[in-house]
Amino acid sequence: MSLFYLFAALFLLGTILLGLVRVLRGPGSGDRMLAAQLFGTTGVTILLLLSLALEESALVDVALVFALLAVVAAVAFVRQHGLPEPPDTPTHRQQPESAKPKEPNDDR
Amino acid sequence: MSPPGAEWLPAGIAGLVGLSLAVAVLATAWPRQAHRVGLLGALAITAWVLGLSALFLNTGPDPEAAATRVALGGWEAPLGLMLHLDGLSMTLLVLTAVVGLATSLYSLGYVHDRIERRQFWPLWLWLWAGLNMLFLSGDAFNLYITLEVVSLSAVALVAFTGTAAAVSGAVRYLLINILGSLSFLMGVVLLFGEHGVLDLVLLEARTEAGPTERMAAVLMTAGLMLKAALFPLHVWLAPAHGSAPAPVSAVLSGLVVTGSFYLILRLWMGVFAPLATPAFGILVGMLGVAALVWGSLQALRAGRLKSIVAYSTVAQFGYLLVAFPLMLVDPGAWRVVVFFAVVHALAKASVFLAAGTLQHAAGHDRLADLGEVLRARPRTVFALGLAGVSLMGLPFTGGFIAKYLLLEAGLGTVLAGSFIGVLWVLAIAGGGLLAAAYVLRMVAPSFQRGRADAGEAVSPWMDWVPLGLATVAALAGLAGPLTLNTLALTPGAP
Amino acid sequence: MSGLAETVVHTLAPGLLYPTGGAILFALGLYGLIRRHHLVLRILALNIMGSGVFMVLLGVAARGEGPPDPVAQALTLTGIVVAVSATAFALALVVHLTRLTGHAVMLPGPPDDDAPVEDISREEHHADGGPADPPPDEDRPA
Amino acid sequence: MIANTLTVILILAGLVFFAAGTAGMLRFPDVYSRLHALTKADNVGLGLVVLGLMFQASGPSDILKLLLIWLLVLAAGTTAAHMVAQRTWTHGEFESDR
Amino acid sequence: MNALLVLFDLVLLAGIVGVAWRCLASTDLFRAVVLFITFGLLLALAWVRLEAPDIALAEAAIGAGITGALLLVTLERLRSIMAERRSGRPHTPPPDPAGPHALLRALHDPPPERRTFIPALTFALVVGGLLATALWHQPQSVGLEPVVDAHMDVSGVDHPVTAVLLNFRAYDTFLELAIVLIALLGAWSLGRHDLIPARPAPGPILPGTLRLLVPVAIVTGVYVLWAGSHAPGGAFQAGAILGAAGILLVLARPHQLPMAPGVPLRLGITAGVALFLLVGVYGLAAGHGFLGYAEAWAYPLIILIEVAATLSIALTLVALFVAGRPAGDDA
Repeated sequence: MSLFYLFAALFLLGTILLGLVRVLRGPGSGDRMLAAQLFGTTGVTILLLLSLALEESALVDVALVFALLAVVAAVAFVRQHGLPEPPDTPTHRQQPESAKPKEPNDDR
Repeated sequence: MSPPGAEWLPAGIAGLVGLSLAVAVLATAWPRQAHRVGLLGALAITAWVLGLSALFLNTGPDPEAAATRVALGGWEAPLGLMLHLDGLSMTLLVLTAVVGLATSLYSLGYVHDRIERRQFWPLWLWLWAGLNMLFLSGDAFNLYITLEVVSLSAVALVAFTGTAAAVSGAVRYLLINILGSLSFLMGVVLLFGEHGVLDLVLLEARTEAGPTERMAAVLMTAGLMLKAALFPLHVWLAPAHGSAPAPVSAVLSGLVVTGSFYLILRLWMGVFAPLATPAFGILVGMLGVAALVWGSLQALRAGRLKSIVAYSTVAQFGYLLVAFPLMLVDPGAWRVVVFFAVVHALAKASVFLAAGTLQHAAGHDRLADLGEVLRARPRTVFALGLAGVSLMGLPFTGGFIAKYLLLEAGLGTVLAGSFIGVLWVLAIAGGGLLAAAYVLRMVAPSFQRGRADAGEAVSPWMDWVPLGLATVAALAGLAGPLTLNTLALTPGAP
Repeated sequence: MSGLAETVVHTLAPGLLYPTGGAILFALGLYGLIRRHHLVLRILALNIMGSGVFMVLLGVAARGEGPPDPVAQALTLTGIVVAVSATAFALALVVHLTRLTGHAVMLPGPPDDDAPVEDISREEHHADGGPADPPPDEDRPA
Repeated sequence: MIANTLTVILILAGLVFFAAGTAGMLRFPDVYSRLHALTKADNVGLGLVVLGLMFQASGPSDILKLLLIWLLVLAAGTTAAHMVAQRTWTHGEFESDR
Repeated sequence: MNALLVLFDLVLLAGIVGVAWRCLASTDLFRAVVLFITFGLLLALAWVRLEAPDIALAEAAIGAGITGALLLVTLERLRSIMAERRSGRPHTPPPDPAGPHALLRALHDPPPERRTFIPALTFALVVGGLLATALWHQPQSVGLEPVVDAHMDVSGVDHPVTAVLLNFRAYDTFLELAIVLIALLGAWSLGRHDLIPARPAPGPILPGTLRLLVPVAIVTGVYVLWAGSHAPGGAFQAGAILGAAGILLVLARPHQLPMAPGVPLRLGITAGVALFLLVGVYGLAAGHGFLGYAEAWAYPLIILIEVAATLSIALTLVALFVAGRPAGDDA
């Protein structure tokens, strides 16, 4: 049985290495970020499979921490200033900060 | 019947570590009063170190009885950490206490802005605690950790002025420090992999001249040479020390760089003793000569006062490298090398403090236009000259005793038939002349006639502390025999 | 035939494979540190060297049949936390350096010693720790 | 014995979805379609693997922990997909190498 | 089974070295950071293969949670500083004359010139080669595992790594907490530039997710801290998890951060170090040696120290992420 888990983990590791092509080639920064997100999820799955293959129940905690913190990088990525926001984007509806004292989405 | 004070020595050692950490933690937790905590802490640590040295000296002439090992938390060597006090570390602890107290008093006057005081003092006290722990540590991995404590706080202090030159010097210094620490850590990992033990004394018993020890020796020595800015790897020193605040550059040039040299000496006398071959000694000696020549030439060429003093650090450290081959031939010479490092640290610290006072008074430290301030501030110039004289090694100063003993050891090697010894003798004598050149270059404007303008008002601390430290550096010559027989209390030294 | 497979599996045991991987990472990080000039890349190179050292340490600890050596794991944990704090401080310094000089590249070449030095003991030094008004440095071309 | 075969089947199904997710990420033309491939892989792929592993779990606490991991990955996947899509929509053309 | 494990190791190591090589060779910094995040993930798998779940937990919490976000925000700060310089704000040095795309220049490092290729390559190969040969010649030495096992009953905890960290080598752990504190003091001494550029992504998704994730992260952190005494876990992993949760909150805040209170923040970051020192000095006075515990009191004292250390590490990591001295500190 543990042979099968190890084979599955090896297969998933192969998909991660394959996915690296998108990180290297990905034209936009969004492509690279989504590839990192997929690697995070695949990493969680490999850890779960290894926890059974190596009979080490502590690896489930490691998988839990990975699942928990996968979102931090994505939120940091989005919090980027970049160039001035193009005027026609549909999400560009905020009033300038000075006009409206409170941000709507953070004081609920 | 062991001498009366002996049973208090282990508690004293652990207490010193506890006290210096307590002062640093209190200053961090209470920033508003950081400068007062710093002053009281400096006095307390200095008193504790002097008391410890008194206890240590009267535990008798036999080095085995004097060298004390304290098991932290009660766990013995292979498992737990051991603090290790012997003649070598005791001497450097006293040196750290003296220079630390002087720098703390000087900083009271130098850092007087309310906000900056809160940032300066905690970092400075952590640096001092790190140095005390570095000299007491007896475990390989613990050396890495204390080196990190010293390096990070030193880099933070170099970047303290916040100008472009200071921050870029600090970034370069930080990268080189991290590289040096990683190389040192890889050496420790190799030794741990081979012998499974981390304690230095246990390692010393187990090491022989195998491939692992050779690679570990290369990695650890290269890492420490990076941190001590010894010749081939010295490029970071001038911008970092030149642009740091005066008390920081005094401590950096005096203590932090000497600490790295202490570690090289401790490793090559203990763990890597079987690897020290004459060929290696000659190579290190050649590096020393190159450092002497290059550092002195740069010092003669530099435009700013602090740059001159920073390059003179690189040059004077050439002496310590030149002394390596002497140590291989004449086993007793290592004590002379340490004594020279002590005197150099005292003199260099007082020169940097005096340079800081002059820079504060004049608003800049370009040597060309410092004439008026030099002429108007006799006390600071006298301090600069007195410490410079000790750097040069004129008679009756500490520097003279150290260089005289070095020359003695060098001539000893020549008589013992090694012709390369002549090069060492020439290097030691020539180094003194070059030092004379750039010290006089610093002091010369005050002899010319011209306007005397005292520049900005300087706090009394900044006026008198450089003079006090310079006199201590000069009088270190009288303490020569005391220092040399303290150093003799080091077991396992050749 | 099984003898050969046995020796291959023995030599490729984690106790030897991972230390070799660690040595490769150490050398790779050293190469990257020398070659690249951008400070963030140099900080990444130092982190990769650190991971190489820890891989050697844990690889060495995993030798032998019994459970791995807990002292080595404790040292690695200490090393990782030290590496994170040194990296965070280095990144803060790099951001501050870019704020002052406009670029985050540490070009080799001799440092200019005679750059103007600000003295914090002077009056006009700002209270918030920053310099009074940063001297207008010319931008070094890329 | 039944549990083992069930686990094998479910994990193999999960692997298929992961492979599909990676293949989608590599071959799809733009960011938004790649995001679909990515989120399918971790929702269903991980879900099937977790389901398969539940049969091997020794106690209820392990089953609940596996379920929690799956829920967290779901939350992370949706948030990240939304963030990346919005970022690409507003700043995509400025940041692409092309 | 053994052959498949060796294959897994080989593929994993090839992946790690490949990712590291491409990360250092990439000219675009954002690609280097994403590759570095992947490098951290693969490294955690390597620690799992070396039977070190504690280190895998720490690598996961610190690599995925803190280093990735820190690097991305650093790139962002470099970009916004260049934008400020381009827009000619009064307090910044004159704008960079290299043209409109200076913004991306901060995140683009031209490939290094050819002449340093040969010397750097040979130097790295020599160091790597010597290191590998030294490692291959080392005998199979048994580490300190039997010694630690012999003293486990006296150490007050059941998990050997925690016993070594907080009892046998407590001095190293204390200095490690001090190093995290010194890094923060260094970052604070640079000045009060604590703004995180740009506003969070508009829309309800981010606050909604945070309301789900942050409580779970806090519960997980406390669980990992508690599990440290008998299973992999402990103060540093828990501190890193709580720190990552704090970073999530900071990232979701609007432009300006709330006025961090000066004194409580200072006491919070020094709590771990101060409590550890108090216990150490008490141990010295009570005759167990500096940082030593009486056998009966070992477990409660270790848990007390771990709680304070977790709090301090979490606060310090969030403050290092913000990397500017809070205004409250200068009040």
